[in-house]
Amino acid sequence: MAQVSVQAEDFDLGAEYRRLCADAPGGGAVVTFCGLVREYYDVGGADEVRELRLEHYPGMTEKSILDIVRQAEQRWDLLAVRIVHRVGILRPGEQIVFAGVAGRHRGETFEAANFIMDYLKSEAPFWKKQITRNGSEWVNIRESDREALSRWQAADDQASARK
Amino acid sequence: MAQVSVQAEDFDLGAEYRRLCADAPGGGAVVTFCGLVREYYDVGGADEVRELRLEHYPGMTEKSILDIVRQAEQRWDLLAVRIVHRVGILRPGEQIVFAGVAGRHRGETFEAANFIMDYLKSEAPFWKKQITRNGSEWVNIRESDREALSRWQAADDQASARK
Amino acid sequence: MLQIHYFASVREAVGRDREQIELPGDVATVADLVRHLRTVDAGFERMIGEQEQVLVAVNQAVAGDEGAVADGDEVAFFPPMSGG
Amino acid sequence: MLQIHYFASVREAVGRDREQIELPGDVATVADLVRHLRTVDAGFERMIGEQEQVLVAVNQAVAGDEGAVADGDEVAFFPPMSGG
Repeated sequence: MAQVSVQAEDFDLGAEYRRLCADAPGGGAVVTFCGLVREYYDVGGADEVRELRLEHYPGMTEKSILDIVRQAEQRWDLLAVRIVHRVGILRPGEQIVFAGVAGRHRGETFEAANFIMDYLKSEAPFWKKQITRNGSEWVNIRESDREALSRWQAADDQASARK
Repeated sequence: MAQVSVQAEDFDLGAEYRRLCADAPGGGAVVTFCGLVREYYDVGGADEVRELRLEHYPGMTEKSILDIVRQAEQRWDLLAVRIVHRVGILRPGEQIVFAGVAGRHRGETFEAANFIMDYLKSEAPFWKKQITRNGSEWVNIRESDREALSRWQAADDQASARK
Repeated sequence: MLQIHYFASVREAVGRDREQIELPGDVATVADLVRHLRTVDAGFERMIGEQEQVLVAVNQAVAGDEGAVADGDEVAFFPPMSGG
Repeated sequence: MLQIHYFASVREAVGRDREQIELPGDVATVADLVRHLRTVDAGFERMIGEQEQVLVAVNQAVAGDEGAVADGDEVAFFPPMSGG
Protein backbone atom coordinates (compact mmCIF):
# COMPACT_ATOMS: atom_id res chain seq x y z
CA MET A 1 0.00 0.00 0.00
CA ALA A 2 1.96 3.02 -1.25
CA GLN A 3 0.70 6.54 -1.93
CA VAL A 4 2.83 9.20 -3.57
CA SER A 5 1.86 12.83 -4.11
CA VAL A 6 3.86 15.64 -5.71
CA GLN A 7 2.01 18.87 -5.05
CA ALA A 8 2.30 22.63 -4.59
CA GLU A 9 -0.10 22.64 -1.62
CA ASP A 10 1.01 22.22 1.97
CA PHE A 11 0.14 19.00 3.82
CA ASP A 12 -1.09 18.13 7.33
CA LEU A 13 1.23 15.67 9.08
CA GLY A 14 -1.49 14.58 11.52
CA ALA A 15 -3.84 13.75 8.63
CA GLU A 16 -1.10 11.88 6.75
CA TYR A 17 -0.40 9.86 9.90
CA ARG A 18 -4.06 8.97 10.35
CA ARG A 19 -4.26 7.79 6.73
CA LEU A 20 -1.16 5.64 7.23
CA CYS A 21 -2.71 4.02 10.31
CA ALA A 22 -5.96 3.40 8.43
CA ASP A 23 -3.98 1.69 5.63
CA ALA A 24 -2.03 -0.50 8.07
CA PRO A 25 -4.40 -2.31 10.43
CA GLY A 26 -2.42 -4.50 12.83
CA GLY A 27 0.71 -2.36 12.53
CA GLY A 28 2.81 -1.78 15.63
CA ALA A 29 5.04 1.06 14.53
CA VAL A 30 4.72 4.25 12.49
CA VAL A 31 7.73 6.43 11.63
CA THR A 32 7.28 9.81 9.98
CA PHE A 33 9.86 12.18 8.60
CA CYS A 34 9.14 15.80 7.75
CA GLY A 35 11.67 18.06 6.03
CA LEU A 36 11.36 21.82 6.54
CA VAL A 37 12.90 24.70 4.57
CA ARG A 38 15.99 25.81 6.48
CA GLU A 39 17.13 29.41 6.76
CA TYR A 40 20.54 28.66 5.26
CA TYR A 41 21.74 26.05 2.79
CA ASP A 42 25.30 24.85 2.36
CA VAL A 43 26.23 26.92 -0.65
CA GLY A 44 28.62 29.84 -1.11
CA GLY A 45 28.12 32.54 1.51
CA ALA A 46 25.56 32.17 4.25
CA ASP A 47 22.81 34.52 3.20
CA GLU A 48 19.44 34.04 4.77
CA VAL A 49 17.09 32.26 2.38
CA ARG A 50 14.13 34.35 1.25
CA GLU A 51 12.56 31.56 -0.74
CA LEU A 52 13.29 28.17 -2.17
CA ARG A 53 12.05 27.22 -5.64
CA LEU A 54 11.49 23.52 -6.13
CA GLU A 55 11.50 22.26 -9.69
CA HIS A 56 10.80 18.67 -10.71
CA TYR A 57 10.39 16.39 -13.74
CA PRO A 58 6.66 15.58 -13.87
CA GLY A 59 6.04 11.95 -14.63
CA MET A 60 9.55 10.76 -13.83
CA THR A 61 9.22 12.14 -10.27
CA GLU A 62 6.27 9.94 -9.35
CA LYS A 63 7.80 6.92 -11.12
CA SER A 64 11.14 7.25 -9.35
CA ILE A 65 9.54 7.72 -5.91
CA LEU A 66 7.34 4.64 -6.42
CA ASP A 67 10.42 2.73 -7.49
CA ILE A 68 12.22 3.73 -4.25
CA VAL A 69 9.19 2.64 -2.22
CA ARG A 70 9.14 -0.73 -4.05
CA GLN A 71 12.80 -1.25 -3.18
CA ALA A 72 12.03 -0.55 0.49
CA GLU A 73 9.08 -2.96 0.37
CA GLN A 74 11.38 -5.67 -0.97
CA ARG A 75 13.88 -5.14 1.84
CA TRP A 76 11.46 -4.89 4.75
CA ASP A 77 8.02 -6.15 5.70
CA LEU A 78 6.09 -2.86 5.47
CA LEU A 79 2.35 -2.31 5.81
CA ALA A 80 1.91 1.16 4.31
CA VAL A 81 4.01 4.00 2.92
CA ARG A 82 2.99 7.58 2.11
CA ILE A 83 5.20 10.18 0.47
CA VAL A 84 4.30 13.82 -0.17
CA HIS A 85 6.80 16.15 -1.86
CA ARG A 86 6.03 19.78 -2.50
CA VAL A 87 7.14 21.79 -5.51
CA GLY A 88 7.01 25.49 -6.36
CA ILE A 89 7.90 28.40 -4.12
CA LEU A 90 8.51 27.71 -0.41
CA ARG A 91 9.70 29.89 2.45
CA PRO A 92 11.92 29.13 5.49
CA GLY A 93 10.06 27.05 8.07
CA GLU A 94 7.62 25.62 5.53
CA GLN A 95 7.20 21.87 5.10
CA ILE A 96 8.89 20.43 1.97
CA VAL A 97 8.60 16.67 2.22
CA PHE A 98 6.76 14.02 4.23
CA ALA A 99 7.65 10.33 4.36
CA GLY A 100 5.60 8.00 6.54
CA VAL A 101 6.06 4.27 7.00
CA ALA A 102 3.86 1.86 8.97
CA GLY A 103 5.26 -1.55 9.86
CA ARG A 104 4.96 -4.36 12.35
CA HIS A 105 8.07 -3.61 14.36
CA ARG A 106 10.11 -0.58 15.30
CA GLY A 107 13.51 -1.46 13.85
CA GLU A 108 12.48 -2.23 10.29
CA THR A 109 10.09 0.72 10.19
CA PHE A 110 12.84 3.17 11.17
CA GLU A 111 15.26 1.63 8.67
CA ALA A 112 12.74 1.80 5.84
CA ALA A 113 11.86 5.47 6.48
CA ASN A 114 15.56 6.36 6.62
CA PHE A 115 16.27 4.40 3.41
CA ILE A 116 13.39 6.05 1.54
CA MET A 117 14.57 9.53 2.49
CA ASP A 118 18.19 8.78 1.56
CA TYR A 119 17.16 7.63 -1.91
CA LEU A 120 14.52 10.31 -2.38
CA LYS A 121 17.18 12.99 -1.86
CA SER A 122 19.50 11.55 -4.49
CA GLU A 123 17.37 9.68 -7.00
CA ALA A 124 14.09 11.55 -7.37
CA PRO A 125 14.27 14.37 -9.93
CA PHE A 126 13.83 17.45 -7.73
CA TRP A 127 16.04 20.51 -7.78
CA LYS A 128 16.17 23.36 -5.27
CA LYS A 129 17.12 26.92 -6.05
CA GLN A 130 17.54 29.30 -3.17
CA ILE A 131 16.82 32.99 -3.44
CA THR A 132 18.72 35.25 -1.03
CA ARG A 133 19.20 38.98 -0.71
CA ASN A 134 22.24 38.68 -2.99
CA GLY A 135 20.74 36.62 -5.78
CA SER A 136 19.89 33.04 -6.48
CA GLU A 137 21.80 29.78 -6.51
CA TRP A 138 21.09 26.10 -7.21
CA VAL A 139 21.53 23.93 -4.11
CA ASN A 140 23.88 20.99 -4.63
CA ILE A 141 23.50 17.58 -3.07
CA ARG A 142 25.25 17.52 0.32
CA GLU A 143 28.30 15.29 0.78
CA SER A 144 26.52 13.64 3.73
CA ASP A 145 23.64 12.71 1.38
CA ARG A 146 26.06 10.90 -0.93
CA GLU A 147 27.50 9.09 2.09
CA ALA A 148 24.04 8.13 3.33
CA LEU A 149 23.39 6.45 -0.01
CA SER A 150 26.70 4.61 -0.15
CA ARG A 151 25.94 3.17 3.30
CA TRP A 152 22.96 1.19 1.91
CA GLN A 153 24.92 0.18 -1.16
CA ALA A 154 27.82 -1.12 0.97
CA ALA A 155 25.31 -3.15 2.99
CA ASP A 156 24.02 -4.63 -0.28
CA ASP A 157 27.53 -5.50 -1.45
CA GLN A 158 28.23 -7.26 1.84
CA ALA A 159 24.97 -9.17 1.54
CA SER A 160 25.77 -10.33 -2.01
CA ALA A 161 29.35 -11.24 -1.02
CA ARG A 162 27.98 -13.52 1.69
CA LYS A 163 25.80 -15.44 -0.78
CA MET B 1 14.31 21.56 25.00
CA ALA B 2 12.89 18.24 26.20
CA GLN B 3 9.34 17.44 27.27
CA VAL B 4 8.35 14.11 28.80
CA SER B 5 4.85 13.03 29.72
CA VAL B 6 3.64 9.74 31.24
CA GLN B 7 -0.13 9.70 31.03
CA ALA B 8 -3.24 7.54 30.80
CA GLU B 9 -4.84 9.81 28.18
CA ASP B 10 -4.39 9.34 24.47
CA PHE B 11 -2.31 11.90 22.53
CA ASP B 12 -2.63 13.64 19.16
CA LEU B 13 0.42 13.07 16.95
CA GLY B 14 -0.35 16.12 14.83
CA ALA B 15 -0.46 18.36 17.92
CA GLU B 16 2.78 16.84 19.29
CA TYR B 17 4.45 17.51 15.93
CA ARG B 18 3.28 21.13 15.91
CA ARG B 19 4.66 21.65 19.44
CA LEU B 20 8.00 20.15 18.38
CA CYS B 21 8.21 22.53 15.40
CA ALA B 22 7.32 25.49 17.63
CA ASP B 23 10.15 24.48 20.03
CA ALA B 24 12.68 24.13 17.21
CA PRO B 25 12.74 27.26 15.02
CA GLY B 26 15.31 26.89 12.25
CA GLY B 27 15.11 23.10 12.29
CA GLY B 28 15.26 21.24 9.00
CA ALA B 29 14.12 17.75 10.03
CA VAL B 30 11.49 16.25 12.31
CA VAL B 31 11.26 12.49 12.94
CA THR B 32 8.37 11.00 14.87
CA PHE B 33 7.82 7.47 16.08
CA CYS B 34 4.49 6.15 17.26
CA GLY B 35 4.05 2.70 18.82
CA LEU B 36 0.63 1.06 18.59
CA VAL B 37 -0.79 -1.89 20.54
CA ARG B 38 -0.43 -4.96 18.32
CA GLU B 39 -2.95 -7.77 18.11
CA TYR B 40 -0.40 -10.40 19.10
CA TYR B 41 2.75 -10.26 21.19
CA ASP B 42 5.64 -12.70 21.05
CA VAL B 43 4.75 -14.83 24.04
CA GLY B 44 3.54 -18.41 24.37
CA GLY B 45 0.65 -19.16 22.02
CA ALA B 46 -0.69 -16.58 19.62
CA ASP B 47 -3.95 -15.53 21.18
CA GLU B 48 -5.45 -12.29 20.08
CA VAL B 49 -4.84 -9.54 22.63
CA ARG B 50 -7.98 -8.19 24.27
CA GLU B 51 -6.17 -5.55 26.25
CA LEU B 52 -2.74 -4.52 27.34
CA ARG B 53 -2.10 -3.24 30.89
CA LEU B 54 0.82 -0.88 31.17
CA GLU B 55 2.34 -0.49 34.62
CA HIS B 56 5.20 1.88 35.46
CA TYR B 57 7.29 3.18 38.35
CA PRO B 58 6.11 6.76 38.93
CA GLY B 59 9.02 9.10 39.52
CA MET B 60 11.68 6.79 38.17
CA THR B 61 9.90 6.64 34.79
CA GLU B 62 10.17 10.36 34.12
CA LYS B 63 13.75 10.47 35.47
CA SER B 64 14.94 7.60 33.31
CA ILE B 65 13.31 8.97 30.15
CA LEU B 66 14.87 12.40 30.72
CA ASP B 67 18.21 10.68 31.24
CA ILE B 68 17.86 8.88 27.89
CA VAL B 69 16.99 12.18 26.20
CA ARG B 70 20.08 13.83 27.76
CA GLN B 71 22.28 11.04 26.41
CA ALA B 72 20.82 11.60 22.93
CA GLU B 73 21.39 15.36 23.25
CA GLN B 74 25.03 14.71 24.09
CA ARG B 75 25.50 12.51 21.02
CA TRP B 76 23.70 14.65 18.48
CA ASP B 77 22.91 18.31 17.87
CA LEU B 78 19.14 18.25 18.57
CA LEU B 79 16.74 21.18 18.75
CA ALA B 80 13.75 19.65 20.55
CA VAL B 81 12.58 16.29 21.87
CA ARG B 82 9.09 15.24 23.05
CA ILE B 83 8.20 11.89 24.58
CA VAL B 84 4.72 10.73 25.57
CA HIS B 85 4.22 7.27 27.08
CA ARG B 86 0.79 6.00 28.07
CA VAL B 87 0.03 3.77 31.04
CA GLY B 88 -3.09 1.90 32.14
CA ILE B 89 -5.41 -0.21 30.01
CA LEU B 90 -4.98 -0.07 26.23
CA ARG B 91 -6.60 -2.01 23.39
CA PRO B 92 -5.21 -3.26 20.04
CA GLY B 93 -4.68 -0.41 17.59
CA GLU B 94 -4.38 2.22 20.33
CA GLN B 95 -1.35 4.48 20.55
CA ILE B 96 1.13 3.56 23.33
CA VAL B 97 4.16 5.76 22.87
CA PHE B 98 5.25 8.84 20.94
CA ALA B 99 8.83 10.00 20.44
CA GLY B 100 9.50 13.11 18.37
CA VAL B 101 12.86 14.68 17.58
CA ALA B 102 13.54 17.95 15.74
CA GLY B 103 17.05 18.60 14.44
CA ARG B 104 18.96 20.50 11.80
CA HIS B 105 19.66 17.60 9.46
CA ARG B 106 18.00 14.35 8.49
CA GLY B 107 20.64 11.79 9.45
CA GLU B 108 21.23 12.82 13.03
CA THR B 109 17.52 13.32 13.67
CA PHE B 110 16.70 9.78 12.51
CA GLU B 111 19.56 8.33 14.56
CA ALA B 112 18.50 10.19 17.71
CA ALA B 113 14.85 9.09 17.45
CA ASN B 114 15.94 5.49 16.90
CA PHE B 115 18.38 5.65 19.84
CA ILE B 116 15.75 7.12 22.18
CA MET B 117 13.25 4.37 21.33
CA ASP B 118 15.84 1.60 21.72
CA TYR B 119 16.74 2.83 25.21
CA LEU B 120 13.17 3.65 26.20
CA LYS B 121 12.17 0.03 25.52
CA SER B 122 14.89 -1.39 27.73
CA GLU B 123 15.72 1.21 30.36
CA ALA B 124 12.51 3.00 31.27
CA PRO B 125 10.50 1.20 33.98
CA PHE B 126 7.38 0.14 32.05
CA TRP B 127 5.90 -3.32 32.02
CA LYS B 128 3.23 -4.72 29.70
CA LYS B 129 0.77 -7.43 30.60
CA GLN B 130 -1.41 -8.82 27.85
CA ILE B 131 -4.89 -10.14 28.46
CA THR B 132 -6.12 -12.75 25.97
CA ARG B 133 -9.10 -15.10 25.83
CA ASN B 134 -7.00 -17.69 27.68
CA GLY B 135 -5.70 -15.54 30.51
CA SER B 136 -2.98 -13.01 31.08
CA GLU B 137 0.76 -12.94 30.64
CA TRP B 138 3.62 -10.48 31.17
CA VAL B 139 5.31 -9.50 27.91
CA ASN B 140 9.07 -10.02 27.94
CA ILE B 141 11.59 -7.82 26.19
CA ARG B 142 12.11 -9.06 22.61
CA GLU B 143 15.50 -10.45 21.62
CA SER B 144 15.63 -7.86 18.81
CA ASP B 145 15.27 -5.11 21.43
CA ARG B 146 18.33 -6.41 23.28
CA GLU B 147 20.21 -6.47 19.99
CA ALA B 148 19.12 -2.93 19.17
CA LEU B 149 20.65 -1.76 22.43
CA SER B 150 23.90 -3.65 22.01
CA ARG B 151 24.33 -2.00 18.61
CA TRP B 152 24.68 1.46 20.24
CA GLN B 153 26.92 0.08 22.94
CA ALA B 154 29.21 -1.57 20.36
CA ALA B 155 29.42 1.78 18.55
CA ASP B 156 30.47 3.38 21.84
CA ASP B 157 33.11 0.74 22.49
CA GLN B 158 34.54 1.29 19.02
CA ALA B 159 34.56 5.03 19.59
CA SER B 160 36.43 4.67 22.91
CA ALA B 161 38.87 2.17 21.39
CA ARG B 162 39.76 4.71 18.71
CA LYS B 163 40.63 7.37 21.31
CA MET C 1 13.50 2.85 57.48
CA LEU C 2 13.61 1.48 53.93
CA GLN C 3 10.75 2.02 51.52
CA ILE C 4 10.45 -1.06 49.29
CA HIS C 5 8.47 -1.19 46.03
CA TYR C 6 7.56 -4.19 43.89
CA PHE C 7 6.44 -3.96 40.27
CA ALA C 8 4.83 -6.13 37.57
CA SER C 9 5.44 -9.91 37.86
CA VAL C 10 7.62 -9.36 40.94
CA ARG C 11 4.76 -7.49 42.63
CA GLU C 12 2.34 -10.31 41.80
CA ALA C 13 4.76 -12.97 43.06
CA VAL C 14 5.48 -11.17 46.34
CA GLY C 15 1.79 -10.36 46.76
CA ARG C 16 2.12 -6.69 47.68
CA ASP C 17 3.21 -3.50 45.95
CA ARG C 18 5.16 -1.82 48.74
CA GLU C 19 6.24 -2.02 52.36
CA GLN C 20 8.41 -0.24 54.88
CA ILE C 21 11.05 -2.09 56.88
CA GLU C 22 13.63 -1.11 59.47
CA LEU C 23 17.10 -1.17 57.92
CA PRO C 24 18.77 -4.25 59.50
CA GLY C 25 22.21 -3.56 60.99
CA ASP C 26 23.98 -5.99 58.65
CA VAL C 27 22.55 -4.53 55.41
CA ALA C 28 24.85 -2.13 53.55
CA THR C 29 24.43 -3.25 49.93
CA VAL C 30 21.77 -4.55 47.53
CA ALA C 31 23.16 -8.09 47.95
CA ASP C 32 22.86 -7.79 51.75
CA LEU C 33 19.26 -6.63 51.46
CA VAL C 34 18.31 -9.47 49.09
CA ARG C 35 19.91 -12.00 51.45
CA HIS C 36 18.02 -10.48 54.40
CA LEU C 37 14.64 -10.49 52.62
CA ARG C 38 15.10 -14.10 51.40
CA THR C 39 15.67 -15.16 54.99
CA VAL C 40 12.87 -13.32 56.72
CA ASP C 41 10.22 -13.29 53.98
CA ALA C 42 8.96 -16.57 52.49
CA GLY C 43 7.06 -14.71 49.77
CA PHE C 44 10.22 -12.87 48.67
CA GLU C 45 12.21 -16.13 48.70
CA ARG C 46 9.57 -17.84 46.53
CA MET C 47 9.53 -14.86 44.13
CA ILE C 48 13.33 -15.04 43.68
CA GLY C 49 12.99 -18.74 42.87
CA GLU C 50 10.25 -18.16 40.28
CA GLN C 51 11.48 -15.07 38.44
CA GLU C 52 13.87 -15.44 35.55
CA GLN C 53 15.57 -12.12 36.26
CA VAL C 54 14.99 -9.48 38.96
CA LEU C 55 16.34 -5.93 38.67
CA VAL C 56 16.88 -3.62 41.63
CA ALA C 57 16.71 0.18 41.75
CA VAL C 58 17.98 2.23 44.68
CA ASN C 59 16.51 5.72 44.82
CA GLN C 60 15.06 5.24 41.33
CA ALA C 61 18.33 4.28 39.61
CA VAL C 62 19.14 0.68 38.62
CA ALA C 63 21.82 -0.71 40.96
CA GLY C 64 24.01 -3.82 40.96
CA ASP C 65 24.68 -6.25 43.83
CA GLU C 66 27.29 -3.92 45.28
CA GLY C 67 25.04 -0.83 45.19
CA ALA C 68 24.90 0.91 48.59
CA VAL C 69 21.68 0.79 50.62
CA ALA C 70 21.25 3.26 53.49
CA ASP C 71 18.56 4.35 55.91
CA GLY C 72 15.87 6.42 54.18
CA ASP C 73 16.48 4.88 50.76
CA GLU C 74 13.77 3.80 48.34
CA VAL C 75 14.48 0.33 46.91
CA ALA C 76 12.49 -1.29 44.11
CA PHE C 77 12.40 -4.84 42.73
CA PHE C 78 11.07 -5.57 39.23
CA PRO C 79 11.51 -7.73 36.13
CA PRO C 80 13.31 -6.44 32.99
CA MET C 81 11.49 -3.49 31.46
CA SER C 82 9.19 -4.02 28.49
CA GLY C 83 7.86 -0.58 27.62
CA GLY C 84 7.11 1.10 24.31
CA MET D 1 11.31 12.50 -33.44
CA LEU D 2 13.00 12.88 -30.06
CA GLN D 3 11.40 14.90 -27.28
CA ILE D 4 14.19 16.59 -25.28
CA HIS D 5 13.69 18.14 -21.81
CA TYR D 6 16.07 20.33 -19.82
CA PHE D 7 15.78 20.93 -16.07
CA ALA D 8 17.16 23.25 -13.37
CA SER D 9 20.65 24.69 -14.02
CA VAL D 10 20.89 22.75 -17.30
CA ARG D 11 17.63 24.33 -18.46
CA GLU D 12 18.92 27.81 -17.58
CA ALA D 13 22.26 27.19 -19.33
CA VAL D 14 20.65 25.87 -22.52
CA GLY D 15 18.05 28.63 -22.42
CA ARG D 16 14.96 26.49 -23.08
CA ASP D 17 13.02 23.80 -21.27
CA ARG D 18 12.20 21.46 -24.14
CA GLU D 19 12.47 20.89 -27.87
CA GLN D 20 11.73 18.28 -30.52
CA ILE D 21 14.39 17.11 -32.95
CA GLU D 22 14.52 14.58 -35.76
CA LEU D 23 16.53 11.55 -34.65
CA PRO D 24 19.79 11.80 -36.67
CA GLY D 25 20.76 8.61 -38.50
CA ASP D 26 24.04 8.20 -36.60
CA VAL D 27 22.49 8.44 -33.08
CA ALA D 28 21.82 5.12 -31.34
CA THR D 29 23.03 5.83 -27.77
CA VAL D 30 23.11 8.61 -25.19
CA ALA D 31 26.77 9.26 -26.03
CA ASP D 32 25.86 9.62 -29.74
CA LEU D 33 23.10 12.08 -28.92
CA VAL D 34 25.34 14.21 -26.69
CA ARG D 35 28.00 14.29 -29.44
CA HIS D 36 25.37 15.33 -31.99
CA LEU D 37 23.90 18.11 -29.81
CA ARG D 38 27.36 19.48 -28.93
CA THR D 39 28.09 19.79 -32.66
CA VAL D 40 24.86 21.34 -33.88
CA ASP D 41 23.86 23.41 -30.82
CA ALA D 42 26.24 26.07 -29.45
CA GLY D 43 24.03 26.56 -26.35
CA PHE D 44 24.20 22.85 -25.54
CA GLU D 45 28.00 22.83 -26.06
CA ARG D 46 28.39 25.84 -23.71
CA MET D 47 26.13 24.17 -21.12
CA ILE D 48 28.28 20.99 -21.15
CA GLY D 49 31.36 23.15 -20.57
CA GLU D 50 29.81 25.01 -17.65
CA GLN D 51 28.02 22.24 -15.74
CA GLU D 52 29.94 20.19 -13.22
CA GLN D 53 27.87 17.10 -13.87
CA VAL D 54 24.97 16.40 -16.26
CA LEU D 55 22.68 13.39 -15.89
CA VAL D 56 20.59 11.93 -18.70
CA ALA D 57 17.26 10.11 -18.50
CA VAL D 58 15.77 8.17 -21.40
CA ASN D 59 12.04 7.64 -21.11
CA GLN D 60 12.15 8.87 -17.49
CA ALA D 61 14.84 6.48 -16.25
CA VAL D 62 18.45 7.59 -15.68
CA ALA D 63 20.70 6.16 -18.42
CA GLY D 64 24.47 5.89 -18.92
CA ASP D 65 26.49 6.77 -22.03
CA GLU D 66 25.64 3.44 -23.61
CA GLY D 67 21.90 3.76 -22.99
CA ALA D 68 19.88 3.20 -26.18
CA VAL D 69 18.10 6.15 -27.84
CA ALA D 70 15.42 5.43 -30.44
CA ASP D 71 12.83 7.32 -32.42
CA GLY D 72 9.91 8.43 -30.22
CA ASP D 73 11.97 8.48 -27.02
CA GLU D 74 11.83 11.20 -24.37
CA VAL D 75 15.33 12.28 -23.31
CA ALA D 76 16.06 14.65 -20.42
CA PHE D 77 19.23 16.45 -19.32
CA PHE D 78 19.62 17.74 -15.76
CA PRO D 79 22.09 18.28 -12.89
CA PRO D 80 22.31 15.86 -9.91
CA MET D 81 19.07 15.78 -7.93
CA SER D 82 18.75 17.83 -4.74
CA GLY D 83 15.25 17.15 -3.43
CA GLY D 84 13.91 16.68 0.08
